[in-house]
Amino acid sequence: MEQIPQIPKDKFKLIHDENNADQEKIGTPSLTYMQDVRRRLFNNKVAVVCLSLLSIIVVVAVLAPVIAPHNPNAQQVTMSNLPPKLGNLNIPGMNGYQNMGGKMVDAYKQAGAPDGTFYILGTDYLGRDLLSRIIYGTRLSLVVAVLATLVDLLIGVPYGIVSGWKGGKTDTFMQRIVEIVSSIPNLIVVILMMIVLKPGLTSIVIALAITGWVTMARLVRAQTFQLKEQEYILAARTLGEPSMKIATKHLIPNLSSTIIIQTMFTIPNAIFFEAFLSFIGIGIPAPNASLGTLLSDGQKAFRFLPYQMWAPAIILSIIMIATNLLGDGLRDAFDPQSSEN
Amino acid sequence: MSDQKEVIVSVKNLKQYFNIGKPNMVKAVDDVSFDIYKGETFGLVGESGSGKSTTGRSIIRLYNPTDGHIYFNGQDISTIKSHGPKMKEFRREMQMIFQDPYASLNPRMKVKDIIAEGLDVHHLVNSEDERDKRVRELLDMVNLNPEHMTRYPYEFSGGQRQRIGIARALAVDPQFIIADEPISALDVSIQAQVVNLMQDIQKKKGLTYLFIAHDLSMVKYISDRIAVMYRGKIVELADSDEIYNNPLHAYTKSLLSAIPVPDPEIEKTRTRIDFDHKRPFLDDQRLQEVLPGHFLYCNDEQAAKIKN
Amino acid sequence: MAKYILKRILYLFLTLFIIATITFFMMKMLPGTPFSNENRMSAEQLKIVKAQYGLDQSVFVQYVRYIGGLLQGNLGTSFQFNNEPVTALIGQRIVPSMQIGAQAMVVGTIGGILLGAIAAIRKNTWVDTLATFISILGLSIPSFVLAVLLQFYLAYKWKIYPVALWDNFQSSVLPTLALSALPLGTVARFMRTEMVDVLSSDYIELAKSKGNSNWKVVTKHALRNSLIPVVTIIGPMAVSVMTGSMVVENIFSIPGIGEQFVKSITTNDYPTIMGLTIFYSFLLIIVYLIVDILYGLIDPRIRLGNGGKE
Amino acid sequence: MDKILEVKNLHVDFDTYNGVVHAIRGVDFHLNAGETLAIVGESGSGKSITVRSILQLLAKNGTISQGEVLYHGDDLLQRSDKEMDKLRGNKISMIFQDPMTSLDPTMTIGKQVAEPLLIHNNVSKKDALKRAEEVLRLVGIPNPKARMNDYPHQFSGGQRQRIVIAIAIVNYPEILIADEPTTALDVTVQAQIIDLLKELQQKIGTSIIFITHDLGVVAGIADRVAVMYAGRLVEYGSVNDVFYNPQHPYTWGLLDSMPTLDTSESDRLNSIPGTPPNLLNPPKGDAFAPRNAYAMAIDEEEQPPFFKVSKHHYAATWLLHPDAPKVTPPASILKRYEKFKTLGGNVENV
Repeated sequence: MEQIPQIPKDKFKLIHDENNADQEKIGTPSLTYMQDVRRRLFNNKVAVVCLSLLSIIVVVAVLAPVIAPHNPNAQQVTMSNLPPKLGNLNIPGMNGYQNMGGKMVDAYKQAGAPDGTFYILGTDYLGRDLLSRIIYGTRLSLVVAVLATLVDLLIGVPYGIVSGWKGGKTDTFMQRIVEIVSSIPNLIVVILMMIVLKPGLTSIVIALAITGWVTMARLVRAQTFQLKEQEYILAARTLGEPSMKIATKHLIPNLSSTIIIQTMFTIPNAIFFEAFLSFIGIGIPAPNASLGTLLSDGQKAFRFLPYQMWAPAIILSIIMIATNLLGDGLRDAFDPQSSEN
Repeated sequence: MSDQKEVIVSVKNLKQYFNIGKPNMVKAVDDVSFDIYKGETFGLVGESGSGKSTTGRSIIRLYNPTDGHIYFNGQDISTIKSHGPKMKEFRREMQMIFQDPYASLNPRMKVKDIIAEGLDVHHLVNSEDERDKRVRELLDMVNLNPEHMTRYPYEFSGGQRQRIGIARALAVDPQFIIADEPISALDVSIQAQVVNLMQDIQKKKGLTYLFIAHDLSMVKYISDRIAVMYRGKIVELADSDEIYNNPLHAYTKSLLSAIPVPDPEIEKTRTRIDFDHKRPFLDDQRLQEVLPGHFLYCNDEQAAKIKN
Repeated sequence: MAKYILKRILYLFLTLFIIATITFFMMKMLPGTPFSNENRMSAEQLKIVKAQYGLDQSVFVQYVRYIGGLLQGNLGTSFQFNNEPVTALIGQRIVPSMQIGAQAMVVGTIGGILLGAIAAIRKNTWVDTLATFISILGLSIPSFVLAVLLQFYLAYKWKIYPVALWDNFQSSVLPTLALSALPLGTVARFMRTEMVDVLSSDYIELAKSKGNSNWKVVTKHALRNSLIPVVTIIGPMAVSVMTGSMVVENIFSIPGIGEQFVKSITTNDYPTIMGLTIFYSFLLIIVYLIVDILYGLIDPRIRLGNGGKE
Repeated sequence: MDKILEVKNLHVDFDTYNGVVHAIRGVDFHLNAGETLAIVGESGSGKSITVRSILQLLAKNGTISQGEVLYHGDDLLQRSDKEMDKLRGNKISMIFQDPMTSLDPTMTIGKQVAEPLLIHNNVSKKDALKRAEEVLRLVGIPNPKARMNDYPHQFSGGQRQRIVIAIAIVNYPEILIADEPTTALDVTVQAQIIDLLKELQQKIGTSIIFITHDLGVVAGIADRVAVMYAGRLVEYGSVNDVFYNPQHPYTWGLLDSMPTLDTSESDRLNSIPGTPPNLLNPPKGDAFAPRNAYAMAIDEEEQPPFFKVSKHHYAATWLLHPDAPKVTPPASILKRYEKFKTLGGNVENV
């Protein structure tokens, strides 16, 4: 400290220039909020794996008619309850052999299946190809998920925005309705709908429409309440921006993270619900396949033919786990502080 | 004196209550009257909960006043409908600068769209080129680099964001701007940037400001006249020098005595005056002119005493 | 507080009334009667039976009667199960349902709280990852899949527990496990979020700066503050346990209400469905009410009002 | 004078999503017994992190990468968390910025004030609560006996800060670290709290490290002042040295950008242009150089060392190098120099 360093004299020239444009410069590349979210999401390995798995499942489901090797509803009684067989590759558990009275027997030969016939995931008690049924079942589950999401977006989001934005008496009234709807157990609404209407996709969707939007409406309302006091919304109001414009320009873009994250939790719920209803026998009617009916059928034969339940159970669990984890990943990506501090 | 000046905003017996009829009713602004003259900076100071921000928001009609009138250029704007041509017209004349540089800009919008919001609402530009040109001019006016118009708010510092907020308000060419604690969220070294800019623009455009703040030294510096608010009422109003040199209300005195000054010698001798918050207002008191241009919330007896 | 509780109880009755009304009219919208497919009944017999159940009167009269019955605690009479009153059915079957339901709630809540708290304390370590993974599994594997797997491996293959029997505590273990997975996952995730929030709050920093050990900071300050909001999800949890109990009771052949409900659905036993619906709703609304009151009691900010005294 | 605390060459890094932030880049200072040391700086300058490092209360992603914190000559950074617990709230305690959030909302204030007593002393619960009541009275909570069982939300902001202070002083600490204790408060309440702290210092003889960004507050409370910028100290000295004989252009800028009551509207405020640097990539030379109207070529290349101004007054600016050109500070600073002379000070190096 006491020692004064030796510095060449010319270094002591004053270099300041009056133009301070430099100080206002921004060095970092410009990223939009969404680009930043995407960057964070793709840096999250778990989320990427989940997203890829879900994408594959969605693609397979969409292309079901092309990909499914058999007609999912075609019965072939002679080929009933065949174990999985993956071509002529001799993989244990996937080679068409079955334990019968303590001996491994080639079930395909026993059933008299012509050479070259194989069912990758085996067949059920009516000789229907399980793989094809799972693909179609998944497709149906995804349809339910999409419809449930639409209900969320078309009923829940506008309801929440209107309730939160209007406030006062309108809000009190709208919240009373939400309270009543949410204190009726949604399962009961669904079951009542199932009984009154015929079991099937329509009644599942109507039932979901009656109860499914409530959570979304609540979240959106709470968020809208916060947002509407934000100064940029006040600024828009002082500029004379009409309410509709404020909703589309300011509210919805800033609500998007809440909406997307909530959707990621609506999807597994809807899929679970369909499976549950089909499992107790009031969901999708036979012969159509859904993950729930496959599980229900598989459960009955689980002791002897476990593969009939394992396959749909695994697919269902993967969809559920992947959407849940992706939801978490999205939450972290949208709100980096929540995971950092 | 100020009597010859032209009044731009006149607030008459403004009341702004919340939760009316409920046990948690708040009289945020309770019978407040004052005039703001064209071209001046009118400072409104008070501590948190005094109603100063609410007053500003009522004037710009973010709230519907419970009672009283607000005249802007002689026209009563306290009763015009929230959605109508008159309101739209009014929204061009009066603008606001907000407190929080982080909350006052929509994080999902580009700077140019934020600034151009007013231009779009009032159809002040006819083409994309004209819009960009206007935004460039506005950015230049607030000393920001026009190249940054395609950036997003999070890329800017607090002071820069505050200047973007100013540019947004200026876009519609208002006559009157309410600045609601525009510098209280900024660092000391940045505050001066914003204050200087506001003064430059005022001179250039002949603007009138209502400057709301709790920092008395800055308010004194920037304002021509100051009103001190306490619990929803104006307790004292005078020229800024007069308020500082000759404070009459006990609350004003207490407030002034509490301001710390960056000078150790002054600080050594400063004595704090306590104010009794138990019964601040009495029934026979009202805001009245006790000295030329100096208004005090007091009863007639006190007023007479001071006048003599 | 008393006024608030009174208001809530009033709402409870209003909601129940609405549910009863909706249920009643939905049942009336159904085509035919539960007897129409029983060919052996002659028109005469049918008329007698209908009169017996009051089905020959106008819908409005039936409605008034039904609501009147409800007010006296009469949930109607089953068509199928020996003409027993629904209340009697519930009485016979409530014990096993309540037992596994309560056990699952307790296991799920306590397990979830511990799991969530540990994850939050060891945030961003492998412990957190593991705990998060367990809670995601709990959320993602449907209770009926879990029930089948537990039954197959723990009972059928390894013979640790009875397969499908209902006599002692042993037999309630597997259904409890299957049912508690979902509440466990839900509570653990909620608890983790709350606790992470609390742990980064200023008062935790102050508690640490007082010289509290990390353990004491957690037990004396963080835990209590994160537990208060967890109370709010007990309601929705009760719903999920109830939903799950229907299939779980079926799989394990437990003579409970859930099993009865499913049976009634498959046999179109409308009065029983109606009665059980109202019973379930009543239970849930009571749970919601208790949770709300509890929340007000344990959080001083609500109990004592929110206004700061100047 | 006794140095009871000495911080040497402190470096603190934070691991963030965007990379490592070098928040503290070599800070040295000491605290004498019985004095009040004020650390001033803008948000992000690292003042809060500096004092949190003393008690090792950093966020999880923060690490002290270098340095020593000597408490009576004993390096605290070598101590385990358990050993630190014995010191925290006992010998060294802290007051936090936001009274609205720093009290546990679900615990009565009596218990919260008694807590440090129970942790560090072998006292009964009853005695601790009795003592807590006395301390609450000492900090000016009216009717403390009745209010011991109240919860934080039942108190106003000013009262809550008094309670936070009561918690901090209940064990008569040797060192009290006050981290912006008045920033969240109204100006009249701020004045009361500052008076309270001064009074308590007299009564219990504690040494105070006071962090703030408000130079007015500093002028009223500090014996010595350290000015911080971008993770380093730029100037330190007695309160008179820093206020009347400032040497660093940043200190000039800070003092010059504040209006005083005798600044009239015709005097233009002098603002410091630009914004503080991003500490993800700290500049090579003087961090203030880009905003400095008096910057020299050397400032962009090398960090200035501390130059001695007078016995206890140092400033880190190349302007104090004997070879540097003589520059004229802003007018308001020159006025301060005048005052320094009348106070008997000696203006050197200008």
